[in-house]
Amino acid sequence: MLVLLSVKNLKMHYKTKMGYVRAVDGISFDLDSGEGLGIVGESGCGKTSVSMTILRLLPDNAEFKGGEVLFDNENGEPVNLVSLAESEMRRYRWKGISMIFQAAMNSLNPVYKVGDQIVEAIQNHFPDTPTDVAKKKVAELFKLVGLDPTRMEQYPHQYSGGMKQRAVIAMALSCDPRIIIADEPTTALDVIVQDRILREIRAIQKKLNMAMIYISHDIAVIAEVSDRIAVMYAGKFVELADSVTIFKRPMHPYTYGLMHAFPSVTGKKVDLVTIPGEPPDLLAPPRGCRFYPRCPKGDKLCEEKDPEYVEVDKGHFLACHHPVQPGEVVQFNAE
Amino acid sequence: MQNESVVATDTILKVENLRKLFPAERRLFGSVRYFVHAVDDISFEIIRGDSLALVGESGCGKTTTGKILVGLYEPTSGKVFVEQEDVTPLLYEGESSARKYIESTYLEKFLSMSEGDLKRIEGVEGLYAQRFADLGKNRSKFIEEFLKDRRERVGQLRRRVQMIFQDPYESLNPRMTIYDIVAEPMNIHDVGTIKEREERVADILASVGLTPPETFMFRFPHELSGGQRQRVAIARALILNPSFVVADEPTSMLDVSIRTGIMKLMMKLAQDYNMSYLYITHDLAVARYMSNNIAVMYLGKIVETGATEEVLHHPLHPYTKALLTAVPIPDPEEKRGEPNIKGSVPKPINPPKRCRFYNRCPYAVEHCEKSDHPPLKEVSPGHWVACYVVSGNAG
Amino acid sequence: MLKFLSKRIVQIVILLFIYVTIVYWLMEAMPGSFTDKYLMNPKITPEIRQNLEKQFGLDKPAFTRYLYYMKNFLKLDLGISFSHFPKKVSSLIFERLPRTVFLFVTATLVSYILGYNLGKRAAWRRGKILDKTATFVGIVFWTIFLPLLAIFNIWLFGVILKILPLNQFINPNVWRGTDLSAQNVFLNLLLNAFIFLVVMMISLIFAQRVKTVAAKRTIVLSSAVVTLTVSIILWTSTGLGIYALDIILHMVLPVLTLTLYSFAGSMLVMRDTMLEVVREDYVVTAKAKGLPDRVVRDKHAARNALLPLITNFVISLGFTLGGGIITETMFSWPGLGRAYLEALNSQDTPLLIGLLVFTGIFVLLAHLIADVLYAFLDPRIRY
Amino acid sequence: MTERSETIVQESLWKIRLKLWLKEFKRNWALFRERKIAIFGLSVIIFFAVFGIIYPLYPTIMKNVFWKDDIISYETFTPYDPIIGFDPNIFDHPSPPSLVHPLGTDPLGRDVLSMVMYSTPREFVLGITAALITVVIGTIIGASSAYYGGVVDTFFMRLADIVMLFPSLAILMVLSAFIELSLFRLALIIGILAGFGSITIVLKAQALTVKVRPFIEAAKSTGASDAYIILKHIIPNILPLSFLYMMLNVTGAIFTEAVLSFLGLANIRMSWGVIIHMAESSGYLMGSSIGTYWWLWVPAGACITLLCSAFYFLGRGLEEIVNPRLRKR
Repeated sequence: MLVLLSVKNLKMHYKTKMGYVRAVDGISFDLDSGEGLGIVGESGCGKTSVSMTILRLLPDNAEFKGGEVLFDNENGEPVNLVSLAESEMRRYRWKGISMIFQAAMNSLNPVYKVGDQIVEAIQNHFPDTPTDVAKKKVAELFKLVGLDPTRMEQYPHQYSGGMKQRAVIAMALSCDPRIIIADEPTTALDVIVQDRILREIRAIQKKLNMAMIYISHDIAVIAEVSDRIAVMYAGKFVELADSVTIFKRPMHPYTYGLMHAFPSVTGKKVDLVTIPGEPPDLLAPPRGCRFYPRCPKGDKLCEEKDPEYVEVDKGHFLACHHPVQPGEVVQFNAE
Repeated sequence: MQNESVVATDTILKVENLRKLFPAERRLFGSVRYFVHAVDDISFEIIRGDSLALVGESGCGKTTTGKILVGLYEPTSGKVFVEQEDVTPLLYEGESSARKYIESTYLEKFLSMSEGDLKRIEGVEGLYAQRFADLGKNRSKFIEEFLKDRRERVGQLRRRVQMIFQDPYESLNPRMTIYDIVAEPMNIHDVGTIKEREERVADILASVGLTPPETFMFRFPHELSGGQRQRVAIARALILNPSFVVADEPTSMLDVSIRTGIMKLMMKLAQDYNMSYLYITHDLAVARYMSNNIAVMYLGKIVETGATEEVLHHPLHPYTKALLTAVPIPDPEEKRGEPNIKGSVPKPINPPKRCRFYNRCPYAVEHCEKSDHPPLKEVSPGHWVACYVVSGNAG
Repeated sequence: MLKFLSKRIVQIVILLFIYVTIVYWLMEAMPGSFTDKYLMNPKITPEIRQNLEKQFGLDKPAFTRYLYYMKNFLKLDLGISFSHFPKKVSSLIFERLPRTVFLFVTATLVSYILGYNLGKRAAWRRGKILDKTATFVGIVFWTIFLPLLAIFNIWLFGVILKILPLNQFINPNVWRGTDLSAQNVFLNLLLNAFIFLVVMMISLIFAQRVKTVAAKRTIVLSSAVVTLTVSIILWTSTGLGIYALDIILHMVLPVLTLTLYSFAGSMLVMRDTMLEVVREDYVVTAKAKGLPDRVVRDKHAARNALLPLITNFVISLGFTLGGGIITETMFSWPGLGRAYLEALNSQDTPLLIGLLVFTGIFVLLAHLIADVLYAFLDPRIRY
Repeated sequence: MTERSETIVQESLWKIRLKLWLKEFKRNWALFRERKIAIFGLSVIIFFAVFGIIYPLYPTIMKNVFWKDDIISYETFTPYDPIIGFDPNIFDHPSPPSLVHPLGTDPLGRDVLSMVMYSTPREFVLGITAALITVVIGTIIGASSAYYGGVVDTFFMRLADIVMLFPSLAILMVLSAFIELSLFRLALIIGILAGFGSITIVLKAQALTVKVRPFIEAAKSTGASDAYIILKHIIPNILPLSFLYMMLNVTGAIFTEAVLSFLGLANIRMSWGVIIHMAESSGYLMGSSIGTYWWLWVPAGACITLLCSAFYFLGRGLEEIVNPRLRKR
């Protein structure tokens, strides 16, 4: 059976004066239709680069270093997006995989009306669509995301932050994509607006049975919307499992640390974990496990050898030599 | 009388009816047509050793409040007391208005009096009169001395109140070394010799966890990570031993794995240096960890305040409730309800005379629209709410 | 918008008033009182002198004289030129203004179109060969000593290649035997160019509504060709074609020189803004929408980078006099710049003031147009 | 305490600062070196600097190598002196470039190369003085009007508007009628005119972006005075941009001087512009013989162009270091 999107050992590095920044360094995952996958990681861990690599929206200094992105294009034969010609690739953008960008505030062009920008996307992929039909479709999308269709004729600066975010979601839906990548869709918003947007995205996803990839630094946000969660650290996935497992039984010490570093509003007021040190420099990451310098469980093996990313349980992938055992309390001795 | 003595023992900061209006739109000839009511008539106090978290969404006036307290903005009205002293004229008035004040209140009177009369005046005025007489009724000398004295007092005050800023990438001057940044307050207030400054900087850097200090002292901010920069910012705020620090979302720009380290450090320093925080944040969970009192702000007003645990576990104001339900919970199995709130945050430009929360409130009744914004009422000991419906005054 | 405009106009009037005042007193400060010169000019007949004395209050003290001047200025009467006696300064300026404007508008337009296209492409393919050569060549021309470039062009095209006339406004040999005034032909030419511009603008606006790139091109190109053909037919049928051609040929070299000299300015502005715009998220979004590279570049990136360029364009139009002095001198083009130099050499103070004042008005008008254009092009600005 | 402090700061502060400055300089130099255009500009500037400095040696060398046979020249340099030179054999001149006169002679018999060389240091002095004045004025005004805002800001911005209204060349031409435009005076006037003009607006815009950054508020909240903030925080952060504009202004100043001299309006005895002016006034520039006597004006014109573009190139190269928005990712 074909999966919708299959990323295999994807590697993408940025070339700089000091050497290669290994932003995406061997990422693998599958995505089924209708599924919500969350990627969580700290700033600079390469999570945004993953999405940009899949859509091939990279700056000039980015270089592919191997791997495949297999996308099921509905006629039985998956295409490898990495090896497509640029003109071919354009057909898959937005129609196959669309994106909700990190900074929704800035992803609308200030000099065009919002409606026209969405119409442009539709007519680009379906050139035969007359403008009025496309406009009708945009009006429907606006209703779907909870915006007044009359706002189509307005410019982005006349929108509030939450409205812009909704318009961007409507734009992402405009070509009926099979996958939507949402990169920090709510970071700049206040909690109440964030809550509403998250609910809407989730509802639309369920309604249209779309596959989604959520990218965020905030585990709580990811937990609200994803079926499966991947934890990314320094250019690699360290753990991937369904969201309940990740929360109830994290096996990677980093995942464990993240779970326990999060203050809770109403739950028990527990002592928070501090992970010592800083994430590694991706120009020269540690030789062995990339988490080794900060890991309380690290030993000689971790220093020497990078753990392989394997399926340890059904659907539970892990890259760690010394997984956290059930019930174990990991002591991070920070300062 | 009794009340006064209580105040005299522990209040470290007291704010009375603070209000700040920003001009929003001007007419053709400069008169202001609309005002943004950024902070609108708020009062609170902080007892020594305690701290207060100011929570709210962006634009609710929490940062403005913090900036007023360190003298970055001048309040439109209201008073600020630091350790029982009314510092409003010191913090916000320039020297010229102080000079005018002293001239109009004292000098004109003194000049017409004889030396003997001057010596007979009592109280604060008497002290001035004494001084004036001692200076041989020299007007300019007296003013000069007065201003010098005032400058001294302003300096003292500035040293007692410090601020930590949100963005560790922007709040450090990129062209200064860590040493220069941390020592800057000493430099401004001319404290200590260069040698003493070096020692003090090394000490403080060590105590914020930048060890060994000598490896950090002569580096530039861009060579440090976000967490380290925020530590530098904390060191800088603490170098003059303030008794009170305004912390404006110091951890919101940091990653989770680093954030808790900074939070713990700040807690520890508060104990070691015996100081209080006004902790400004949008994150209720962080507020819970950082302070024992909390005040929830909405459109320039405090709508609910009390002990943190009490407010978070028994929220009364509909806005606090909505805010609490909207916080995502890092547990996929726990399903929370939908926040019970309508619409979106309006801009606080010339707000109508009614409850600020009226048009978003699911419980609003007629009384809420007819009357002014509700005053804070104590509904249980130490727990104050500004809501007609909750306090049972909805008419 | 109206409020903004009225505010801006008030500002401009105040600025103009201050400007004229400064210019006037600067001239007053020149050695040899210019009122004396007025009075001692041998060409001026006693009765005119008396008139002038009355009109400009020449026998009054300096400050009163200034008030008189301002009063006359409001009536757009700038006095009588010494060197072109008995022409009025204003009529002299109006005679020469079209020549300078035509020369410079053409050159500026060409150089901005060139700069826009080069800058856009250079930024889009940053660090590539086009970027490097365009920047290098552009800066060399931008900083070249303008007389040198002018001489070089005259030498190359006029002396070596012998395809273009050397300098001057017209070729006397061609015009011998006609009683046509060159000024009239020139004004007709100007009118023609203006009509052409308007037609192009309309067709460009019209082209915005059409979807495909090919259709856009056809509309713009065909309208250009049609207007050009019609105007050529008109010129030849009236028999004025040869004179018009003579004027146009005389314009080629100055325009070429000015274009070469100034295109780098607009190119560098365009390139720099474009480099900033390219990083904006909406450009990445446009690319992610699967739009072709050219559409992303032109419709999304360049459209936003255009805004500062427009302001720059209009304002640089305002500075025609300064640039005109050198070019017009080198090519003996009888425009405002040369008039200024002549006035300076012949100590023709009224003309000098008039020219400076006129430049000021011109620059200020350009600012106003820039503001309006900006508001028109950027929906965020609604003053 | 005291024990540890000795281990912390072993060197005096100024030594540490010097080292830091050197480190910073090296880092920027590494960035700068990648800009080939800037390196080209810098090399041309250095070439001209050397070219100008060795001028005093020029007569000595020429005397001993090429002019041995020419007795008058050998005894004195006078006939070929760039300013007072006059060759009695007037009909030999202007002579095309030869071994004796590498760039030929002018109608009076003066050596063109010596004139060009003699002018070089003057161009430097003029350009740099004018640009320095401009930048000092612009930086101080820009920083203060951004910081204080209000009336101060309005005043200086309106002033800049008015200054920008004046076509600077035209105004200088008028001024030349009643002020003797010697080199320094010219530099002063160019510098001041430019200083109150557009550069204040640019630097003020930059200072405004610095002013809103939180470290200004951080300094203010500890009680720093206005002067302290302007001097210690705002100016250091706009200084790189000021330096950049200085480079670009050198170009403008040299160009303006050249044009004024070319039109014969400046009171400067010798400069590249004057050389071309002399060629023009003696009728060798334009007219029927155009291009024939090229050595009279091409060297000077080329020098003006080269030096102007060299400073401009340098400025552009610096811009990509100073202005992070233009930097490559």
